[in-house]
Amino acid sequence: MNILSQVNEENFDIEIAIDPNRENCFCATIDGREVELKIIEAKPSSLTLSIDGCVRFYEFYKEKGRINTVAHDNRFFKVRLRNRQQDQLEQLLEEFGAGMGGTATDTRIMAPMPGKILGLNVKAGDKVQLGQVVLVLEAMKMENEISSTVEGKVTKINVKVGDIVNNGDIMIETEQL
Amino acid sequence: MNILSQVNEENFDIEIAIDPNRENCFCATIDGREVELKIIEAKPSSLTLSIDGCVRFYEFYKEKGRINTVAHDNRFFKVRLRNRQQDQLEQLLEEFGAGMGGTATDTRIMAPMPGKILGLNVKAGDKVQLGQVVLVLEAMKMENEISSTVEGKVTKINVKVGDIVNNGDIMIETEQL
Amino acid sequence: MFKRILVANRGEIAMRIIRTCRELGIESVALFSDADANAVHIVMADFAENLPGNSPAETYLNIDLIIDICKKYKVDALHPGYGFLAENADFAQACADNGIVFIGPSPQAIRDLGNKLKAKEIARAAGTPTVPGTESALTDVKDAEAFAKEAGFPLMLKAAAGGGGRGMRIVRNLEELPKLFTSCQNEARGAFGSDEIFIERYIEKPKHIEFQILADEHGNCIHLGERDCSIQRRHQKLIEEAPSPALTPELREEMGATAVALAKAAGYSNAGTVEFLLDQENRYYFMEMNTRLQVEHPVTEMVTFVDLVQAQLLIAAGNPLHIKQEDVQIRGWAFEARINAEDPLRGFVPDMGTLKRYLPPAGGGIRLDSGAYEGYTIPSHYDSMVGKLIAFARTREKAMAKMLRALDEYVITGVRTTIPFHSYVFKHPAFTSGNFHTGFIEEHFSDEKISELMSGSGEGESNEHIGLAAALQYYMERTALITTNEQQDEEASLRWKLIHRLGSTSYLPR
Amino acid sequence: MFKRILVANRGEIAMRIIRTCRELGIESVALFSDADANAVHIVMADFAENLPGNSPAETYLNIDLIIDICKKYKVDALHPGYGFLAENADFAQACADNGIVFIGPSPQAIRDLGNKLKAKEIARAAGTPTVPGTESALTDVKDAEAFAKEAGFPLMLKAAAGGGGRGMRIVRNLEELPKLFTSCQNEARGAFGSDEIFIERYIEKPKHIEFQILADEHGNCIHLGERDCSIQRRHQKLIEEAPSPALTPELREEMGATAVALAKAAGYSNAGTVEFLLDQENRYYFMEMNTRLQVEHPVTEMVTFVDLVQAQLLIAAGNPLHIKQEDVQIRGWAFEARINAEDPLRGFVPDMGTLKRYLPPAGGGIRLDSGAYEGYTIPSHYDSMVGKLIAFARTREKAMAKMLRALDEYVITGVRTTIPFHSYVFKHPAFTSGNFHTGFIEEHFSDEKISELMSGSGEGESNEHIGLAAALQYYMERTALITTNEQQDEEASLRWKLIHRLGSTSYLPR
Repeated sequence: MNILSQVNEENFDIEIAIDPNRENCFCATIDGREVELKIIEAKPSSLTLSIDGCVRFYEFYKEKGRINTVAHDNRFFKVRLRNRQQDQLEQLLEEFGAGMGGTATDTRIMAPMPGKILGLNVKAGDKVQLGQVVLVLEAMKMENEISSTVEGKVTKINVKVGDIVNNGDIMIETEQL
Repeated sequence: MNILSQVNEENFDIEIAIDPNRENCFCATIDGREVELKIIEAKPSSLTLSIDGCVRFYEFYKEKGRINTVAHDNRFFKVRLRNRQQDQLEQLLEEFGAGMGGTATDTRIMAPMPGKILGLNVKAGDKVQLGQVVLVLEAMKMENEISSTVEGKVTKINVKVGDIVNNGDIMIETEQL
Repeated sequence: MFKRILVANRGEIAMRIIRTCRELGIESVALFSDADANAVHIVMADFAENLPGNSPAETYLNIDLIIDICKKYKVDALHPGYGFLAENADFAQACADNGIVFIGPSPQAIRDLGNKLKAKEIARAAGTPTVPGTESALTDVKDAEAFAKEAGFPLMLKAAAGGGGRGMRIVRNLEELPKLFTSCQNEARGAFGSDEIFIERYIEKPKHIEFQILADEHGNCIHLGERDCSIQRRHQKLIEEAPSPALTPELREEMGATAVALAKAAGYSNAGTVEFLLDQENRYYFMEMNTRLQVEHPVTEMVTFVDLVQAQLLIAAGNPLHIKQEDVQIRGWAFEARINAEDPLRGFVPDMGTLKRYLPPAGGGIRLDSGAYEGYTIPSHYDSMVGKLIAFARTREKAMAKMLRALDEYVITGVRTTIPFHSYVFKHPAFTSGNFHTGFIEEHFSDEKISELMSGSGEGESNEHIGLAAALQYYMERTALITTNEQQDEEASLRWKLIHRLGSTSYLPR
Repeated sequence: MFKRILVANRGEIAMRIIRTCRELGIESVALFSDADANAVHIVMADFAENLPGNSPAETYLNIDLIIDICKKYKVDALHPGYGFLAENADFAQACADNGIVFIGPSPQAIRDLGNKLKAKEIARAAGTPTVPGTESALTDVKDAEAFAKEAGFPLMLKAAAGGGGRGMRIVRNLEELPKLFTSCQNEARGAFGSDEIFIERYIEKPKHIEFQILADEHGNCIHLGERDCSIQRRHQKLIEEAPSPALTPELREEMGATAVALAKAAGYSNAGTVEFLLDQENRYYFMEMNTRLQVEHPVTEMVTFVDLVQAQLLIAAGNPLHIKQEDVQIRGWAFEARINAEDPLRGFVPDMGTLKRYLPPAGGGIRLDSGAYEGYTIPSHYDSMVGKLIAFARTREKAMAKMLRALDEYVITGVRTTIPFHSYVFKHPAFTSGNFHTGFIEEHFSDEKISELMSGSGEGESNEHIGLAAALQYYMERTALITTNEQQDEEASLRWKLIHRLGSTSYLPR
């Protein structure tokens, strides 16, 4: 996924994906430079990360469902994040008004990594719960159960069994109830 | 409620009831002696209490649903508790085998204070959830919503609207599902 | 010695006092307002009594109720801490009237030294240099003008009953004098209930140097060296150190002797602090005397090894001083940084809230006087101090390095604190040089600069890591790597509280 | 000075070393096993590298991997802490071979002093009194018998490569000697890979007195006074103090000079500890020399103001000693209590688990070296130490009062700890008198006695409060005053962890 991450007005162009070969690790580049990135511990709204061997704690605060502040080292950093590859619709909405942004962002289930759809557990019209397994994705030679990141009614399914998806592809769309 | 509280083999005869006049306070005697008792803070499985002006923290550990250890001041005290007034059935069961004790204890809803039944929200055969309001009790000149302390199917209701109950009376009996 | 004392205060200073009581085998009775039911000092004390309500007037300033509790628990003595009733002569008198030893000076000494004009008079009589100014209260602006024509500008108008930086006006010329005179008089009347004001020379760019003294009831008095409290923002001390980098041993001896002479002249007993201004030419002027334990007393404790609360208790119990002047040695250097919960992005208003993550610093040479813990909610009714971080080492340089290390180590989330501000100051050349005065903050830190520090602006390298961390969290939330549920965080910090109305007879999460 | 060092250890000692590095502006690289991902030392260091796996062999003892990480981070030097590889001569050699400064003595000194027979030989050559015994390894029980006939009983059989109380047998008479000889030899072979054993006189009821020494690479060597570590259970130190109540200034000077002479004779450099037995007649005998920083080093730091880790770094960087013998002053008294997570009700096995509630003590004179925090899970793969609680005051009596106060203040729930045991010892007349020897625990504390302490038996007054608190909780659960849900507690401590198998690509509560 290609993310534009803005910290205190400074922009960083970040490319991020799961590292299939190393546990808890990610393949990441920041402004084209490779970075060693590993999750040491994850809790709700906070991460302990190793970035180039530097292990630190980051806490995330949200407003209207979007991360807008990172607490780190007793400082509070203003951040703004955009998904550049996939979220053209979202960006359009964002530009039309921040009020809609929050709603628009949390209705789609995206692929966490490249892979092949092995099974689909929901169909259009179904209600899904947060954390409910919605599909099975074959990736990295394993079957991965993909849980819903959203709560709502399924409005559209963009994939079918056998499809190949890429990192960040929108697989399922929903609407809030 | 009259409770026999055993701490490290030492027995205490304790009488306890809500104090209708003072917030968070209880009327309590220990071996006949009056004690000032107030809740400063309550969390799941722990209490910060003021006992005769001495404010301390107590943490409770259970085995098979019964409190069997109190952690206090870095020590772990073995405790055993019995309700002497009401729990004759329970005591009988206890004497027949500890294995049944755990099950037997958590199926009855008792009155927390003397009062008059103003309303009943459940009937025999209903399923009740933990925390669900099951009846309304008039006490201390207020209507008090009584929540279920148990989860299960109502087997018997011992009270009807208009009845006067005493502290510790069994009002509703249930069975586990 | 006392068997049982009542501590008429809250938070870290109550804990500080209770600790010494426990070490001496003295029982302690703590007090707590409703908002302080989560405070640690009440669990630490042998007994704790609730003061219903939350406002200071209902609780920690409630003289009648506090005296009643003293009687209920049959305490021998009462320690007032700092703030609240610590410098209230009527309260000290009420204690005496009820047979309770007030751990502090006599009501008369509190009263005399609490009035700035009276205190200056005592100082002059004791031969202590004072800032040139009018010797009695002014009622007419003409008297102020007369003084101004003689002394020149800048000048300072002060409320006699003022304190903590309130009731003061700097006057730069004759034209603005009448307007400032009236406004100072009005503030004095409104804030302190007395319109007594006076005028004196304004000392520019001074250092704030204060001497800790100990006096017993048998006429013995010593000083424990000085503290340099020049780092202030809006007259609130932020960083204190002992000794002061500005004092030579000779000047220390001279000023210390002066402070002792003044305390003796005032008939002072117990612990007290004599505050001086030190000008750019190292001339010193008596400013005021604080008749209580100071917030910043730990730096003196660290460098002298004297437990000041223990000394207070011993003195109040009628003992002669247990140390002599020649026993007092300065054995190193100590700093104190006051860590406050403040939000610089909203004009430094207190940023009260719950401490989500809390990891205090520790290790050799570090002392942290604080009532905070993970999950603690800072009540909004009192001050915004989270803790006093104290660093001690053999030299000033090492103590600064230790403080910086401890500030780096200190983790607090949930509220914004002044930690980043302190980290910046302890690296600032003007601070590390020791060559600073009370205008340090105004000179080097605009509010914008401080808010920049707090938001981490201008720190290129860490911005990159922040950007990456945020992107990872975003990536995981957007893909199916993590299931976020805004409720979970709430659940993780579930706190249960007995609800007050018995109408709903169950515990509810708040 | 070094730019960057690697700390080849974990937990509190890694934190201890990193703290000094930060204060000196030296970058640090930490290591962590999988089980230590929640440890604080990795967040405190500038960098931290994972050692995959959990067993010591895979992780903190993994020489090749550690050397590789040193190279990856281009560190100048390595600090081994205590335990793990700290006294491994091959590791010290491997560091040297790879151009990494090992912060400790030379491999040769480690090797020589690691062998008890060789160490005794060095000691004798340096004129240090040693326990009378055979001077070379025994292979035949006849040689032991010959010695026994000459020296009398009781005697002690010892493995030359042994340590930490292992590989020892007390022999009370000639009859049991052959059997014990064989079993000691077998244990030596099995545990230390060498069946070298020897026999010496058994000193009854001795004190364990050790001297801290510092030696540079230029032939300078000083001692920093002694520590009394006589309070042990099964050869594990539980409480240490500095200075020792048993030593006169003259004896201190004599033993200190002896320790320095021995270190010089061994060609020793860096920090080390010379251990002595002191018998009932105040005769001292060299026992062994530990070629590393000791667990209990903070008590020496507290009373001398010397940062031992800083001294180690300066020495390893080739600097001459920054202090001279005459600069060393003992300025007060310090105790250390090792707080372990142990369950006395199950034979003192480590009681690992998650710290549910954790409130560390603080205040003047208290130092807590610990990696624990609320919510921290003590991993079961390493030792059971929760923290080292250190109390400092000007006198032994005041330091004991301070320690007791801090023990009272320390709150840990979720695991059982030795805090109640320490509280008892610090009130015990045999301990407070200072008149105790290494048999103190066995003499005064049966396992039953300790388990009684931990369960609060015999404390009448608090039993009443416990009984009442339990009754109230019971009452509230049985009536409708509280809704208990066993799940809630779980939820409150929800911890999320990325699961390792990607097969389930979501975070799950563990």
